[in-house]
Amino acid sequence: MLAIDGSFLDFKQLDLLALRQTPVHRLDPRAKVLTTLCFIICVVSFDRYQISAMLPFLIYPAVLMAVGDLPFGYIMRKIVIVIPFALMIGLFNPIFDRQVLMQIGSLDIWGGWISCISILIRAILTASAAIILVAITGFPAICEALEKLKMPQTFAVQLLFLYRYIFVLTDEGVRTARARQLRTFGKRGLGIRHFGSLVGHLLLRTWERAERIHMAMLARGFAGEIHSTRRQSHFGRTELLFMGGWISLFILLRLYNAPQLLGGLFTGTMP
Amino acid sequence: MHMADALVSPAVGGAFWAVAAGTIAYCSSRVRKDLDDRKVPLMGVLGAFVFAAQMINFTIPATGSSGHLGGGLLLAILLGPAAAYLTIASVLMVQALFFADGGLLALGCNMFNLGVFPAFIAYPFIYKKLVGREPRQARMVTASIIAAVVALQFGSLGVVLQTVASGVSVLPFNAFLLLMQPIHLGIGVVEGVVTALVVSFIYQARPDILENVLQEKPLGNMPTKSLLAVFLIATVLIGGVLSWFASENPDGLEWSIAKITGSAELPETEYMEHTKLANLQEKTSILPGYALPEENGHSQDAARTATDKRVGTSLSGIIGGTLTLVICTVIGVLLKRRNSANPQQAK
Amino acid sequence: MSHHIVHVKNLQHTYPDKTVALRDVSFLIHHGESVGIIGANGAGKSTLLLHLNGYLSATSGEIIIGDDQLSKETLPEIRRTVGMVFQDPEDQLFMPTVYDDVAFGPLNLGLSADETETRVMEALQRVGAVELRDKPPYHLSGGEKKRVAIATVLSMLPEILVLDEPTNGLDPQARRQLIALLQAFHHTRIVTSHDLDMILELCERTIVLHEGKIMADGPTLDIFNNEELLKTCRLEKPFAMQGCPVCSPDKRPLVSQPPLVPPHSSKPHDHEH
Amino acid sequence: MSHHIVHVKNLQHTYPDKTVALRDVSFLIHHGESVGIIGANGAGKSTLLLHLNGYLSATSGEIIIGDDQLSKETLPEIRRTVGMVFQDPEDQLFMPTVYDDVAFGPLNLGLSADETETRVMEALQRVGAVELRDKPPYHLSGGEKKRVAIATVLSMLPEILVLDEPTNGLDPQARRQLIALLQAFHHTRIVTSHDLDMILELCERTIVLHEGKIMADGPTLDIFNNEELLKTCRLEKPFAMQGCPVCSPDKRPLVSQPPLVPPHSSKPHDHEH
Ligand SMILES: Nc1ncnc2c1ncn2[C@@H]1O[C@H](COP(=O)(O)OP(=O)(O)OP(=O)(O)O)[C@@H](O)[C@H]1O
Ligand SMILES: Nc1ncnc2c1ncn2[C@@H]1O[C@H](COP(=O)(O)OP(=O)(O)OP(=O)(O)O)[C@@H](O)[C@H]1O
Ligand SMILES: [Mg+2]
Ligand SMILES: [Mg+2]
Repeated sequence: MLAIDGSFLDFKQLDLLALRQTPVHRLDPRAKVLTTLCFIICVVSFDRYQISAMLPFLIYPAVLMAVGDLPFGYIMRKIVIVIPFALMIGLFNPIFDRQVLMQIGSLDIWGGWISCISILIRAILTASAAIILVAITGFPAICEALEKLKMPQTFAVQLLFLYRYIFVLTDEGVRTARARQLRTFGKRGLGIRHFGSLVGHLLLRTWERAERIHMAMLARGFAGEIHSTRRQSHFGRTELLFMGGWISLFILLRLYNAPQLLGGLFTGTMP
Repeated sequence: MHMADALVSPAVGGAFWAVAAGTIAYCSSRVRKDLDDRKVPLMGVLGAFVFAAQMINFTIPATGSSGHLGGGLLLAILLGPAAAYLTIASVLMVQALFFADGGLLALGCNMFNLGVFPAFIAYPFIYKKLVGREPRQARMVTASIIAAVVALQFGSLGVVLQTVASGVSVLPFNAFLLLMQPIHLGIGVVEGVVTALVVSFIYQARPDILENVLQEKPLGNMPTKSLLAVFLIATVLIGGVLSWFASENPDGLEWSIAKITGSAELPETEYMEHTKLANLQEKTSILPGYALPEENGHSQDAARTATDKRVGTSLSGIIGGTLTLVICTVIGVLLKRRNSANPQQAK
Repeated sequence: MSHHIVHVKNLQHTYPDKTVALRDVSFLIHHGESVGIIGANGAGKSTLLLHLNGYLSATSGEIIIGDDQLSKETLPEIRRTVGMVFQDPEDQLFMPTVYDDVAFGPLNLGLSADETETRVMEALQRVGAVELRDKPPYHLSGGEKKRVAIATVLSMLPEILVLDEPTNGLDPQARRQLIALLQAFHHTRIVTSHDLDMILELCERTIVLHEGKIMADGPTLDIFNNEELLKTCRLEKPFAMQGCPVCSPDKRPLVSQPPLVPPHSSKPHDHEH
Repeated sequence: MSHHIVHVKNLQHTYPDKTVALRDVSFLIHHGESVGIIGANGAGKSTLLLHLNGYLSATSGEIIIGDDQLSKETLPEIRRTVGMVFQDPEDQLFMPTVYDDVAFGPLNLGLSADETETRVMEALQRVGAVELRDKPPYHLSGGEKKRVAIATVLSMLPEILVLDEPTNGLDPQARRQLIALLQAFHHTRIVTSHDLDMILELCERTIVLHEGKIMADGPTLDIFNNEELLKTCRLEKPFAMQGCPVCSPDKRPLVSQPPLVPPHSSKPHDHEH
């Protein structure tokens, strides 16, 4: 699924975005994590024929992208990559659900089409929320937030190590894949037999690296416990305002179909 | 195959979040008790290894398509169940955040499908049993393939049940099952073969790596049993209830979120929304009840009625939706411009 | 046109994350030349090498190898012509045994098992690693790995040999053997390294990269005698040219440390800095 | 007994796969000494270093650091005393930011957040990396990584600094900075490297390992002037002592290649090998 160098670079770039200094970047990560979760829950709680009521939720990614100074094209590209699976399942809807819900002129619109579009919008909204969360918070900060929200420390440490070594190991993987590719002369992929040995080598190197890291940890007095450093993040008034503001907006938008109201006003006042 | 946020309902997503979080807590305490602090970097680095390995594709014989390592079973073989589950869970979390692969709400579902089955079912009950105390290469190969197939069958069954239970997709249970299980049979065999190849490679190069885990006592069979019972019960309950719903509504049509959650939350909000709207429309709209199809409007179902009502307001929905999009974009652009005009904020 | 030239014209490369790694790089290397490419960490050396066999594709500019411009069609031929040895031999050795690894390339070229066997044995002979043929690569020492990595490339009979930091991590004698090995080849050789003494011994010509630009291209000795240039590019003279502490102990570059042991003599060289 | 000595007595180490990596190694290093340990690939250098802070335990023999014999009880204290910098900084920088990484050791020692902060900033200052404090390690350059890796150890205020191939992969200028940094320390320093020029600059005393045995132990210059010894141990003179190819082009050791460019001068040195 991941194309060799591309996804790795992508990864690095997303990580770099988190180093920017904007008002949303500076917020306590807990506020952002909780707001994002709330956003996703509100979005997916719409029933399957809903389209218009979901649209106002776009305001959240739009505002964060703007305030967080995130590159629009890049975020969009990342979202487009993940849509296919949801869409593939969604595309079955028009086949199984042919109930006519709407007519435009003589054209029957089946419920399946509507729910399929609904799935598409959900995918865009939820995926953008997740990616933007990382882009304005950074992975280590997210882990820290989750830890403060009672995630077990073992798991938090696991996430940090995983994250730290993704860069090192994917780099190793890329170089190995590259060395192989240069000697295969345009043949696609490689045979499954060679794959075993190639990945085996990679695994051996990984294992040895883990042994060296452990050595380095012991050399610095590691005794089974990772002590976290003091961090100045605190949950202040700005965070409350951010969370409170967005969450109430989400709830309002969830309860009232804003476009419907807006459109109603519009159709009603335009004779 | 990862379950996606777009297909999951809050109830299903939340339930599996709870299960996954509970399992994480359980496994974390097990790994801590294990007192083998070598595992701290090892788990992390192996998680990263899964990403690295997934970047390397191979050609699946006779098909011409390509695949890559999934890694769940391999991790279980290398680390034992509890550490493997934490590792898989962490991999899924990074995928959800960085690649939006799966999504945050569906994360619990994915941890369940891709973590619990290989670590707590396929590994202890199939792989370990088949390999026995003394690993031998031929046995490890067979055991890996069978274990991987089983893990993936369970996993894809999980995806089917969760999707159908969420009711966002209308794919009928049977059709979905017929679609997913055979595909995952293939994927499972491939995963098994790849795992077997890697495991035999490691067996030749560093047999100690594999023996350590097999000999390992605290993470072996015994303590996982109680946990397994919980999982089995949870699976049977969730699976049973959901598939009952699914077969009850074979075409999945009248089957809405309201029914699954059993709560009045959704219909109520819809009701509020529609009375308000109706009032508004009566006063303002010149197109009341636009385009209401009558031919199958005989359903008594509450959700159905709500649907019909909604349809009546679709024109204003379309207009309002377009306006909303425009407004969101404009706000975004305006904020962005102000932001980039402020030089010390842009880095 | 000339035989097996390497012609790089106005090569630019920008990584997807907008790092500009190469800016307008041009040079022409003739058949049989041995060229060193030097520069600080991050100067763009590895990036440049990866273009030569089409692993990375240029953001702009062109590359001509032999008679072919690098393009999708000529790629397999160019990859056969340009043999690339990576810095870390671990990256390059991924098959279960040394033999399999060296045979991987020829087999992919579609050679028969017999031809492959000949090629493999020849390549292993050239690097002096015949007796390793049945060993798994992970049991080799650093120097052995390096030699086998070179053999994996030689077995494809490349006309141009490209090496990224070949002496890194080798002990002095393994390094010496490697240099002798490389000197014995009559391929075109393009070598990057931070081991400037190796460049001094191996390459008549040196190209200096700095922040993705070519700062100098000429005879190796001229380059290493240009102190100004070296300083701008975060480089130094090769140690062999810095004056030996025995004969000029107080001329050690940049370090203001008293000599540790009474100097044996004190001829005044002038290799300052 | 003396303060912060490192005393290794009859150390033997056999790996589980029966590789005998160290045979009867003994030496005594005094406080403030700077000692180089050199030898071919596989000579046992890294194995030896790993004993000094108790990561590997001796098959036989004993190790005394300061006043304590290395044993299970003294291990924590010894690990604090002996600061170990590994070859690959990637292995050593495992925390999310530079600050966290440098704070890892002090926090493990049980220091308070404030004390840790002071220690961290002091250590970063000494290696000139204060401005990197909030960066994640994977965004650092090679030289920066190395300096931070040293800071992670300095923050524990070790009395003995042990470094395994510190200059590997660095460009000449980064290497130069690192050497200057190490020269400024007044800790005991024990350094292994294949970069013999660095050893020459940094260490008054050198220990030569060969196949797990100590072949020589003495003043660095004496060792590098003993050609016989170097040859047996698969080593070479540092390049700075090999005579510059400009002034003595035909005296290059082991290589029988004609000078590539007319030599500038031709003083007859006699560093033949
Ligand atoms: N995959 C990549 N994505 C983004 N930037 C990269 C990538 N690889 C290298 N770079 C950047 O491109 C520049 C040139 O890198 P390159 O690896 O070519 O340098 P180098 O001269 O080989 O350095 P070294 O001596 O450390 O090997 C550097 O700034 C580096 O950070
Ligand atoms: N984990 C291990 N298991 C078995 N043998 C080992 C292990 N590590 C090292 N050896 C062997 O022990 C010997 C000494 O290795 P060591 O790594 O100490 O050498 P070194 O002097 O550091 O070499 P280099 O210069 O290549 O770093 C070598 O023969 C090596 O193959
Ligand atoms: Mg490079
Ligand atoms: Mg070593």
